Amino acid sequence: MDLPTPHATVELPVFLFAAVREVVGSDQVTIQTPLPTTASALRKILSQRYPQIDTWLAVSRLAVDRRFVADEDQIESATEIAVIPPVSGG
Amino acid sequence: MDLPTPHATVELPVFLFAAVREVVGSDQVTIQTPLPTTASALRKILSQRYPQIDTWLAVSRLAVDRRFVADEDQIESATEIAVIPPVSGG
Amino acid sequence: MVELTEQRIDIQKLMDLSCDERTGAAVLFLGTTRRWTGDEETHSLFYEGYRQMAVEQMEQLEATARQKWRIAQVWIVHRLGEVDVGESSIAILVRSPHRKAAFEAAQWLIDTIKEQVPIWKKELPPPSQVVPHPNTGRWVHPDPQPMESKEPCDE
Amino acid sequence: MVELTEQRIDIQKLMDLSCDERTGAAVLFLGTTRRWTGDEETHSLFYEGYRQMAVEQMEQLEATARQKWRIAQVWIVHRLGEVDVGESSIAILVRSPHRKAAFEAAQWLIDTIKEQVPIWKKELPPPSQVVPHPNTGRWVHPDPQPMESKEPCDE
Repeated sequence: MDLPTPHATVELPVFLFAAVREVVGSDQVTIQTPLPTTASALRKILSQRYPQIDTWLAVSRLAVDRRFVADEDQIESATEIAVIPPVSGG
Repeated sequence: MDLPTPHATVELPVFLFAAVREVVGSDQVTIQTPLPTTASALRKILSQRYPQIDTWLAVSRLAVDRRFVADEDQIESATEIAVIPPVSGG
Repeated sequence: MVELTEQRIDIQKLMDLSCDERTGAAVLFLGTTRRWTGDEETHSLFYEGYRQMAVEQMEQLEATARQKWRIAQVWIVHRLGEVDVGESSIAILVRSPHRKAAFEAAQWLIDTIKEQVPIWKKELPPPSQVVPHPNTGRWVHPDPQPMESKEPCDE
Repeated sequence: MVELTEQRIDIQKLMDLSCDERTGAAVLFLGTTRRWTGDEETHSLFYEGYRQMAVEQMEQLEATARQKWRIAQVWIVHRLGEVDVGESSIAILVRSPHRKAAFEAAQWLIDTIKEQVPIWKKELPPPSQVVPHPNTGRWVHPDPQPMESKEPCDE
């Protein structure tokens, strides 16, 4: 079994959409993060790598494996991350 | 001008619908009534002429010139009367 | 726009006719004849109306709805005559700039039409059971109910 | 039933597919691209979605609606890609035995979809003004709004 050991570092895809995608210039980036982690730690990694999306990050939610996570949520495992700026569907 | 004088007696068509129409066997009858009158006086005339619709009259509204009238409403003029049993459209 | 019709209601046509470039929300209500109400089967319904008063009442309700809500389009189409299972007896379409008004107005219109508009429906027996006759079947009269009655259709 | 589509939403087909002999009430909500919002003209909108999450979220909302209300059918169809003025970006159809549940569920679904489902719309400039490019146009982001934004469409 290849389960990550505690505090193993993994590489995760981060999907970007709408204005965030356009600011970064790509619909997908990759970050390295230890696991387990928290949503706010993921935000910090993104902010350091892509300071140009700071204003967007401040108003965006994060999704881990296609579910919204709150900043204080503990993330034990993850396959994909997404930055979800304020939605405007419907 | 042929306006009815006070307490003139006029002949008015009364339209009947649904179960009331079927009980009477006709979709239109004629009554004679003084004018002005009240809705409850019209009910009495109908009840005397067509006692077989008494149970229906008790739950029906009257319309004068295609507007609902309350029992106590004074009716100064009228061209057509209708008995409106509980409606079931929609 | 108020209409009584003996024809099937064409939803797509209703949508096209009511198209309005200033509205972003459309709410359509359809009341449809149910075949099954629990274990009881309905074959078709027959609608009778006091036509002129029904139209005037619905026009009055449209006017009232336009006073109560900011709505751009109101289309009310009610069937008369026989309506088969699965067909709609009424369509109410409200278009408005904002959706809340459209939802509220459409719901208020159907609620009020069911109380105020002189139209009656009757359940027709299955065609095999009886020779058709104008007075065949059972009138559906909601509360108050001087005779045994039930409510086979939309609400 | 949840669907994302690049095609025009066919209302009649939606009605036919969702037909149900035990339901008497149908409520359809359509969100449509407005041409005019006051004096401002919109030409077309472009919708982008986090497809898999959007579908999963809408399926979850359908499941929640079915727990909250007695409803028989839920159909949610959302457009992606370019949507011209007058076309619907979303259709929500709820069929139920009784109309109150259908109205409430449909309204709750559109309200919640607009908050929870990862889909974004962008206003495209008129074709004459600019050569099309994926990053052309203005994203519409409702509150909170870190950049100037407005809401050109249904609500």
